[in-house]
Amino acid sequence: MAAELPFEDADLAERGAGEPALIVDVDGFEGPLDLLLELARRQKVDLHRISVLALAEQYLQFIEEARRTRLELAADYLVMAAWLAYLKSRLLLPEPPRDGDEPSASDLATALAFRLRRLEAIRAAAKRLSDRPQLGRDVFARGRPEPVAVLERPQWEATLYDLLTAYAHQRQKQANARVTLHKRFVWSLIEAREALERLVGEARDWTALDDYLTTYVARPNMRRTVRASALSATLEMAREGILDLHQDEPFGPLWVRRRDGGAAGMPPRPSAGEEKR
Amino acid sequence: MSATVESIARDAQAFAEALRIAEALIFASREPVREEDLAGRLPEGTDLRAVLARLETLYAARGVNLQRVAEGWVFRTAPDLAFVLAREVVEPRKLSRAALETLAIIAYHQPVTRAEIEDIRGVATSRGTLDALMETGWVRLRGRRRTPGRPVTYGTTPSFLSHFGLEAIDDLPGLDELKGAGFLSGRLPPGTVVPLPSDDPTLREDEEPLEEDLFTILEAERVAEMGEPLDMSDER
Amino acid sequence: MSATVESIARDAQAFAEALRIAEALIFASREPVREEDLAGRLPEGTDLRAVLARLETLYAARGVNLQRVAEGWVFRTAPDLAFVLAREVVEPRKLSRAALETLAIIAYHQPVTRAEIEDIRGVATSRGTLDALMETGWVRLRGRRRTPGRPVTYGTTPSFLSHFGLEAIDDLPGLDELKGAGFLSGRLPPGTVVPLPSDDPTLREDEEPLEEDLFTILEAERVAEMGEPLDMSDER
Repeated sequence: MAAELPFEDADLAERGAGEPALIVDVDGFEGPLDLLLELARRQKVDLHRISVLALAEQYLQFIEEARRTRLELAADYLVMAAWLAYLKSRLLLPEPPRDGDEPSASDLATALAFRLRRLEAIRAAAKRLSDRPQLGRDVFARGRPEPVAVLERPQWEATLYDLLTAYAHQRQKQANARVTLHKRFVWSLIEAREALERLVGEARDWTALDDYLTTYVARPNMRRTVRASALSATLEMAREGILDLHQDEPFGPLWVRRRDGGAAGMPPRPSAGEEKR
Repeated sequence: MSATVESIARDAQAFAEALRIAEALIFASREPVREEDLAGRLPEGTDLRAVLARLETLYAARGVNLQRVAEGWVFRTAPDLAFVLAREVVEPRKLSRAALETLAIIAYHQPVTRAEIEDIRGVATSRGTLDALMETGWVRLRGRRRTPGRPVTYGTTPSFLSHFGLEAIDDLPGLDELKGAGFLSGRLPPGTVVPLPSDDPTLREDEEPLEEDLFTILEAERVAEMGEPLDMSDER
Repeated sequence: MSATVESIARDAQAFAEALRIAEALIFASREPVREEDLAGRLPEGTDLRAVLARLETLYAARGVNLQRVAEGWVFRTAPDLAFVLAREVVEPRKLSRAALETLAIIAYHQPVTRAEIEDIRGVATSRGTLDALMETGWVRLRGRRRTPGRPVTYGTTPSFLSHFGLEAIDDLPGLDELKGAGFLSGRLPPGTVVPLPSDDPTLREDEEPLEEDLFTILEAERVAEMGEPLDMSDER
């Protein structure tokens, strides 16, 4: 890109790979504005003082020639040709009285010249940009960067909740691991039998076994062993013919009475609420 | 406040140490080092500006220069030594003239839409040109212009600045001339408002964010280029 | 052959240029640069040895040094600046359950010996667990228990309190509070006691000071761990 007017000949070669040429090239020009700019340059005058009329004529002439030798032109070029033909006719005719907002022919010519100058300016800027020292082309970065070493500083995470859970877990485990056997209070079968013999001796009628037991047993924690032993004792005593046993339903109250030829009959129906455990 | 001889000597030593640290930090890194990061590593109370200015001077005539680019400070080989070093590297892919021109328009006119690029160049921009630019990582989609059709706006990235050794977007060469001639004002007649290019990532008043992901946008742009959306049944 | 003033100046300039080139080449190279490669890039007739020696001197006191390694020459950041190039990353780490339990026991039962901790936990405490706890800075060695073997006693530090948001060690919940908050179930044997902890730094009656330095103590503890008499081999 060192040449002053690089696009005239070397342009096609510069098209980047992988960039499809969608534009129909007219002698390597990139669009009508590019062509116009080149034509303007050939006027060899400052772009501020180009003759737009002369430029329009040159453009139309160029297009005519191109159409004679080529099959087709990109539509852009034709649109521009039509517009320039219109502009040319407007510029040649005396300026009609201004009507409304429509721009005058000279406004249009100025606008075209402006666009050409702007394109040229941006091209110059592009060149200056690409002339700058570029990284990896003209200047180079550190080839062997030294990575920043990462030192890990652990930050311990633990919450009070974690701490207390851990402690409680430990203490609980410790407590569970140390099994203490309580001294068990057991009402022996013999005790039970003695007690029952004493109690039932007075009961000539059906009496619920539990009634005996609850009146006899004061301490609640003894109830289970008393009940178990008492049941065994009553069964034994029933076998020996000392007691009659009766139960209405599974888990129902157990009725007992002394068997000494007393009045036969069924025990009373338990009333509601009675014997609820 | 009278500084004793010792305290002067101490200051000088602290400054020399700060130089060494800054030098090591920037030297070791391939990427520009941000001033905040430097400040964080230098001893408390160091005059970072002075340290960097001194290093810049120290290295100005050397084979390796200290440079300020977009994101921070970086050591780069001196540009005049390109001829010795160039042999070493694979020739980077060259941008076509069209791509370079488009890049320049994006840089000087950003945020800019494709229609505006085409207006300046007077020719349709091929998808390939924009793709090639996006691939360089120097150009990004900024947002959408709040105009009918909500066209995508393009701008440059920090790596654009870094690649071309620019400190900020207003260091673009020839920016003043372009501005003075009214060439940055888009379609407006010269002499009205002269917008300056800005790669400030915050969107302008007339921009709105890109909501979709990049892929969707590029796809949409591609379809727009193709023209009418293809009939689905034709796709297979 | 007498060297004229100009030729001396010319030589000096050529040497300076060779310095710059060598500097840039070594800077930009991915690999250490071999002397043959340098020689090939430097102007004809350059005294490569002299260039490298000069560069080495130039950079000797800087933040970056020129170094000769096996394969060739490289720039490296000065070794004494390693600390600048290191970045500290705080890595959140969780305490193991064993460590947490041990910590809790130390907190509640301090001053406590290792044997006592093990008695409560019912398992041996690995050295690693105590090391990890010492590393947290939450646990310290208090003194020695005045019992046979003079075991070390452990306690907590002020940073333990601040980490767990406790104003004082007796803010640790007691038995009833632990039960109330559901940490402990009701099924505890009667007589379970959660001690009222105290981190008072003054040694207790049954404690005596640690005379030795920490290292010696930790070392001794380590040996103790290894090494109950080996004839207790049936433990394995």
